[in-house]
Amino acid sequence: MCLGIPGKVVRWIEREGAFAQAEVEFEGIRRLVHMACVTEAELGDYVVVHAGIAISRINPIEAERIFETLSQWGEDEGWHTGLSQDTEASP
Amino acid sequence: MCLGIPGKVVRWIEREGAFAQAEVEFEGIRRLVHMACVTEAELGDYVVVHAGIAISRINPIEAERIFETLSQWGEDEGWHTGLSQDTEASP
Amino acid sequence: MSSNNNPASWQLNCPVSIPANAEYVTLAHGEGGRLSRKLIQEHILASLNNEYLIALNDAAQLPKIEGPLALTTDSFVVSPLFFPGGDIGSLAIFGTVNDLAVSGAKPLWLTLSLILEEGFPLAILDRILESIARAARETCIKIVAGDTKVVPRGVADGLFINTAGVGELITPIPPGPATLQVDDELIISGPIGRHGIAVLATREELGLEPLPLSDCGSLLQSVELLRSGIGNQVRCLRDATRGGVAAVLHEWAEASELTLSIEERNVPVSPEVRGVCELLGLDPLHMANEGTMVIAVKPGAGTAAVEILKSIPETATAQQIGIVKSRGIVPVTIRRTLDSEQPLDDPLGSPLPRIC
Amino acid sequence: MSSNNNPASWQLNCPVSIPANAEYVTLAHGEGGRLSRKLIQEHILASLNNEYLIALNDAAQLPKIEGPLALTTDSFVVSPLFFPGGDIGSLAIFGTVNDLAVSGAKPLWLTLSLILEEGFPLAILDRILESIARAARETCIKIVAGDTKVVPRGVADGLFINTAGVGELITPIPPGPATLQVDDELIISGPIGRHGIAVLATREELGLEPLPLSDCGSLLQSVELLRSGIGNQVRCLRDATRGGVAAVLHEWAEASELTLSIEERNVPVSPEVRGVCELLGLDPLHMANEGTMVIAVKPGAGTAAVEILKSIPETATAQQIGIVKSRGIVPVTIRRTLDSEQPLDDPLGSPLPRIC
Amino acid sequence: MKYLDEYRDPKTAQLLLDEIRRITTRHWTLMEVCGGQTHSLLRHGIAVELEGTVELIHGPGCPVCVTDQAAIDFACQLAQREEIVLASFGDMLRVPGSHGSLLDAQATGAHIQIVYSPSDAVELARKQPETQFVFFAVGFETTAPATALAIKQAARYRLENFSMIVSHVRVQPAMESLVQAPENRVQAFLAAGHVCTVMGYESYESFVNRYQLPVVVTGFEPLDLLDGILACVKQLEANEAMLENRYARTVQAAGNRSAQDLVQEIYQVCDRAWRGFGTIPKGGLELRPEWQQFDALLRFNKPAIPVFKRDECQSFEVMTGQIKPPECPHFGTRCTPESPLGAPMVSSEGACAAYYRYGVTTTP
Amino acid sequence: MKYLDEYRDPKTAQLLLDEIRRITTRHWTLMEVCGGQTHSLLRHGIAVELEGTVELIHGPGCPVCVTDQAAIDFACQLAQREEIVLASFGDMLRVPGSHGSLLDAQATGAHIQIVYSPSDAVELARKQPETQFVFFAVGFETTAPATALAIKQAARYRLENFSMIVSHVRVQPAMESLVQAPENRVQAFLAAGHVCTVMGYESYESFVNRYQLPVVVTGFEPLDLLDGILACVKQLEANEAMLENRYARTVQAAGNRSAQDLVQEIYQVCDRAWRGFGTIPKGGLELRPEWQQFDALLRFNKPAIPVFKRDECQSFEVMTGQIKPPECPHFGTRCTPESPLGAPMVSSEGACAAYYRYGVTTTP
Ligand code: SF4
Ligand code: SF4
Ligand SMILES: [Mg+2]
Ligand SMILES: [Mg+2]
Ligand SMILES: [Mg+2]
Ligand SMILES: [Mg+2]
Ligand SMILES: [Mg+2]
Ligand SMILES: [Mg+2]
Ligand SMILES: [Mg+2]
Ligand SMILES: [Mg+2]
Ligand SMILES: [Mg+2]
Ligand SMILES: [Mg+2]
Repeated sequence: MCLGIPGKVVRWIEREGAFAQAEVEFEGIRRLVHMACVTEAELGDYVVVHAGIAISRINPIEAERIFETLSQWGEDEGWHTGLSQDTEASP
Repeated sequence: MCLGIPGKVVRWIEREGAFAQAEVEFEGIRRLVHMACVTEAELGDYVVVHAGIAISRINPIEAERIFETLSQWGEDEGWHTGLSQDTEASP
Repeated sequence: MSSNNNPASWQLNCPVSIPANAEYVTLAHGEGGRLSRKLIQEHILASLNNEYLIALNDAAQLPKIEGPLALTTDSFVVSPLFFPGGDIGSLAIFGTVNDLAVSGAKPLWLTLSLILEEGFPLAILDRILESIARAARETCIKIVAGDTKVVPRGVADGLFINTAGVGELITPIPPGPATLQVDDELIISGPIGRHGIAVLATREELGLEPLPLSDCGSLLQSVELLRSGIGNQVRCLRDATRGGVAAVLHEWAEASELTLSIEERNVPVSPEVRGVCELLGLDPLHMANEGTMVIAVKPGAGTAAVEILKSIPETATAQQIGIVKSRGIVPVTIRRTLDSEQPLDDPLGSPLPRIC
Repeated sequence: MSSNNNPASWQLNCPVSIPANAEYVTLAHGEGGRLSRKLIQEHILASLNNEYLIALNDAAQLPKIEGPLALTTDSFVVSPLFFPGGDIGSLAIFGTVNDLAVSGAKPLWLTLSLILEEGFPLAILDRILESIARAARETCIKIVAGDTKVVPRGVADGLFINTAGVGELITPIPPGPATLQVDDELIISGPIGRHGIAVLATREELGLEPLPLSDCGSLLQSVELLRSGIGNQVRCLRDATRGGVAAVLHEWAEASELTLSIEERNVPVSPEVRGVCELLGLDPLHMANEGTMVIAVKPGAGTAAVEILKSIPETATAQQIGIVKSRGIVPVTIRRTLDSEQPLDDPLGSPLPRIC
Repeated sequence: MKYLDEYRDPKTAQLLLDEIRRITTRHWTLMEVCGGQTHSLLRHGIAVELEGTVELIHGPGCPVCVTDQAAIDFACQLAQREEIVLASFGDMLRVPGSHGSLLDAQATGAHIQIVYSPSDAVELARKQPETQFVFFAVGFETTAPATALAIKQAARYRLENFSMIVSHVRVQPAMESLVQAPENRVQAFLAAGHVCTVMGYESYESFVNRYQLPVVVTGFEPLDLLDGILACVKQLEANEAMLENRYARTVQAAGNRSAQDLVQEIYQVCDRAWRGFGTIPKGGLELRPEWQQFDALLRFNKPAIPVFKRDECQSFEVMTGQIKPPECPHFGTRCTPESPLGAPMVSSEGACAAYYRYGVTTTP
Repeated sequence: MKYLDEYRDPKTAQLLLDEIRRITTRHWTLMEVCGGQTHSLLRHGIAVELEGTVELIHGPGCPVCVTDQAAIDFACQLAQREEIVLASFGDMLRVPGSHGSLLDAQATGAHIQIVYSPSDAVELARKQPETQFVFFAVGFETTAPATALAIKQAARYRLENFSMIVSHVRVQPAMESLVQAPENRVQAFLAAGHVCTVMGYESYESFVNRYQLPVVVTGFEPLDLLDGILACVKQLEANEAMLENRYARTVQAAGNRSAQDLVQEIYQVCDRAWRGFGTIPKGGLELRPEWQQFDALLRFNKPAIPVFKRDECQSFEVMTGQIKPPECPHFGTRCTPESPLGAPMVSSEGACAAYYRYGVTTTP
């Protein structure tokens, strides 16, 4: 459940209150998205949109983490051991 | 104006009051006709129907008069003279 | 205004009673997936199957035709869907078969396209499909391609049908109304106005009883008899559908630039049609027919034409109704009570019942 | 609920602005009398005239065809009538021309049947007729017979169109999906789902910008190129309309009793369609196309087929998307992220936007 | 059909026609009061056959033609309202108001239901209690009993969703205003048979005496009309002015008393605007105060909608016999049944439509 | 698409899959709480690839599947009313109520409008003030901020024609009732990533401690799921029970505070009937008293409509992991997406539909 799709904030329409809205782009298609819950997003940020409202700003550093981990595995080839250390850092 | 079509009363549904109705036949087709204004009609009588209500009972004797007059003209051949006497009886 | 909130609320006038838990058409039936195929298999093919239709291709593959082709189409939007003497299904077949027949073609193949309103009861659809199948059998025509669309509730009136027909033109092809000549004779194949009156009386719930029967039926046999009997004498034929006989006469007068002249006393009108027309202030010559045609034949051929038509029950009351004259002031004239010829009006819009 | 009380209230999404005192269609335009003829003369013939249609007969009289015939029909009920990339008029022509083309026929003649809702603005009708005329010119097809019905306000959704098409089957006729063999190759002629997404986004007013363009267009040239290039290698072709590519693959799997297997990564999807599908939880393989086809060719012929298609702009992004396999448990499989083949669902009903 | 077919017998008609021609010594001008008579005279070719013998001019007797434009506008306006269905005789649907006809309104979303009888509208209201049904009550004294009965039935059913736009008109005041006009050239009247069926013809006694013009109550079939014309011509030739009843199979001197009582109970005489004529004193019927709960005007408090009268239409001149329809500059050009400028071009009873329909496009 | 495509990379997925297989020494049973995860696991073939390694059973996380039948019946009933348009996410349209689904209701005349966002329904209400718009507010904590915002907007516009059927459900109470059941065989949870996006995951601490089961916050794309599964398996193999966040690009420990405030302002926790589960204490959200003017239940005083629950559906067993959909006796026979017996066969998130759609018709 709860289809949440990442889109890029390309234009703020209204930054405050219950009618806060921004234009958000999904692969070239734009839609007005309600931003009342993610008022801190900046232009160019990606937000997760569910049912027409943004529920989260995507953290680009966290987004890379899985690939970094995997690339480390790739480098040392004995990556299985390294995995548990890296991932258990987050919770 | 005022299309009035003769039809034959074939069945009484209700003889009294504002809802007086009879089945009236027009060349094999029957329709319920409001009879509040012609409650005296008998089965077999012809009534003139306008906008779904009977407004008159046709007098069969009067209905023949024009043909009687004309047939008299036919008989005496000098019928033009006879015409005025016959017709001026009615008003 | 209250709207139709249950599936049985169309003006069906259908003899089938619909159980409360009846199955009905849904939008998904028109979306090209599993339910579409189910509808086609279990309902449409169940009634209409033949060697061409079964392939369910994008287009039917049909054998070569020897002669030139005739091609026609009509949509059927009649309301109510069932009326005394027929239904939208038989109408959709006879209408297109008749158009091919009067054009001088042997009807061969039909396409059938349904536009269904969401919520339409499948039991009613089956009934109409059976009627289609019956009419197709009667006229020896095959339905070889089809289409089904479903539109949301409120966006169509239950069911619309389109048929397109292909026929082979058979010599002699009636040369058409532009070739009419002075003294050509005009014939009507049966009593007029029956379809228009049947539908009007049913639709408007005018409380008439018995409802007059539509003439909805095939003209194939009568056209074939005429063509085999006096084929070279026939100028043109036309089924007198919307606009009635008056519209056909006006179109022919326009095409030929002559005056068509008829006698009211010779025009066959059934007593019921007569009665309803008088009551509602309508002219039978303006009312639609769906199994009755106007025929023009060369001078002197009228009697033979009427004789031929009278030999089968469908057209037993055929009559010569008039002749073609050189062009007068008006395109179509009618002689009623007195000797003088009066203009016959070209119908304007749907005939409305009136009290004035 | 408030209803549409002015003639400009249809979901037209039409670029023509309608003046307040615009002329519109009335019931009388459909009644076969003077106004019907006026509508035909001044609007329909004004756009679509040709030597066959001008006769305005009950059926068009057409020349003899040399080969066997193909016959097809479709009704078009799209809402809105205008959508990015096309309109109901161009759709009605391309849809039927494409069905003839993918069946192996040279499209020759079309019938055109309009069901108009009372109150429909004549300016919009003219606009759609022009679009029909343009599409007919582009595909060199003649509209030779027609019909116009008008239904009362509220009984249809502005305009429905039916077209039926006649074509001449040209050897080699693609033998059809029943002849599919293991290792046959499956090709798609262009990016998928564009029509379905364009119409959905426009109709449901989802606030998307820019609206994705429909692929509404002719497949005639691409089919001709394929047939002239590798005609003997083609098993079957199908324009992937309602139900999308998934529905075509399922029909072919059913007809051949084989399994059709595709690779998601090879299926071309335009970025906009991708974006809308992700946002609304839809699968592009289920969305309708109106100018994109699936092709099956004999083993090894896929590369040649793709080459040929890539030679013209309309199909420049053609791709081989899969192959035919012996029958597995499921009729259609797709390989997505992982190596295992997953069943590809047959669409059920119209795809609905969802949040779950 | 009995009582119709025999009155259309061509041989008898020819006899009467010959007799009219035989006794006519000079040009007489008669007015058939009723549009139905106009229709029949043209449809059966009687007007043509009598050309040069008797000139027939058409009276104001087409209720469709004389219904005030403002009433049509009001009907259109109500029909446009979501909660209202306007019920009407088919006749009124094509008559142009200031902003189009009821058919035009329907084409842009208004709800209109054709009924054959006003009581049918009452039944509709009974079956659909959520919807307001407004019946457009037009017509002469002939039709008033039917609409009065509908009111009584609606009251009996205690319907709160039925009302009427009452636009009935009365024939005799219009005839009075006509003969009083300086342009009047009518020498005798064929009185409207079906109005007399309801109202009788005793009230014409004083009219005949005052204006010294023959009045002959006349029916609608060819023989009836020829018989009525013959009676008129005979009086004129004899320089007489009498009241005669040539439609005695249907009309009695006192009319239909039950029908009159019904009309009397529901309606009262009022001044009324006639289209083309202006206000005619005592020219209409309106609901009595005790029935005003059925008055659509009061129920749906009519806003003052501007009426853009189309002055080009010469309907007054046509309906008072000053010109024949083809003499109107718009006849057949700017004004046709497809696109009528005025009401007389619409109804099949309207004089202009009758002339257009029957192709009489030039003046005699 | 950025943040989607990279998480569907086949090579990386294969790496993760290999690693899961490599470290797994025995049969583990995980539950993916969210239907979206079920969908993704089947769509991308992950469940198949892991057969014999890790068993994935589907949790109660499909709001469509657990929405009470009575709420659907009420929605159908309102949609049938002439003055009401029912606005809904597309998801709810095919779910069977006692007398059919909303699509069935539409087919018999009900007015239903699909919307993508609850705020779109507010806009519709603003544009059509004559029509009552009722939004069917279903969904977990993820969706509650969107519907709460719609209420605030409607209040700001002072709309009197907007209301909601509030049928929100809460995930964690359902997980509690699940692990407390004697039949429970879940050994670790993939927590629903988007619910946690809103609510955070701190509240799972006590859950993990109480039941000693690993809980891993997990996303929806193949790499996310494989990563979450790997984390679970590693804990299980190490005999650990910890709370982990493997969806950190989107989920923060405290969740989205603004969204929580919004939900808090409009809603309060309540007991709620879950379809298939019965009443779950604190299992839902309802409008706070100060917003009750927007409660469709109060506005259209719901009559007690009989709910004919279809007991044949084994949705409880399916959604609590006791059986897999193909083990239901009706699966694929009496119960198909064309004609579903129960809700899980309807939504593309529903476990039964997902199994049917992706052709997993036999138990592993
Ligand atoms: S022809 Fe037209 S404009 Fe002239 S009087 Fe008649 S209705 Fe009026
Ligand atoms: S297969 Fe159908 S009946 Fe069985 S649990 Fe799933 S939804 Fe319920
Ligand atoms: Mg035709
Ligand atoms: Mg025809
Ligand atoms: Mg089709
Ligand atoms: Mg309907
Ligand atoms: Mg097709
Ligand atoms: Mg196709
Ligand atoms: Mg036609
Ligand atoms: Mg519409
Ligand atoms: Mg209305
Ligand atoms: Mg409703």
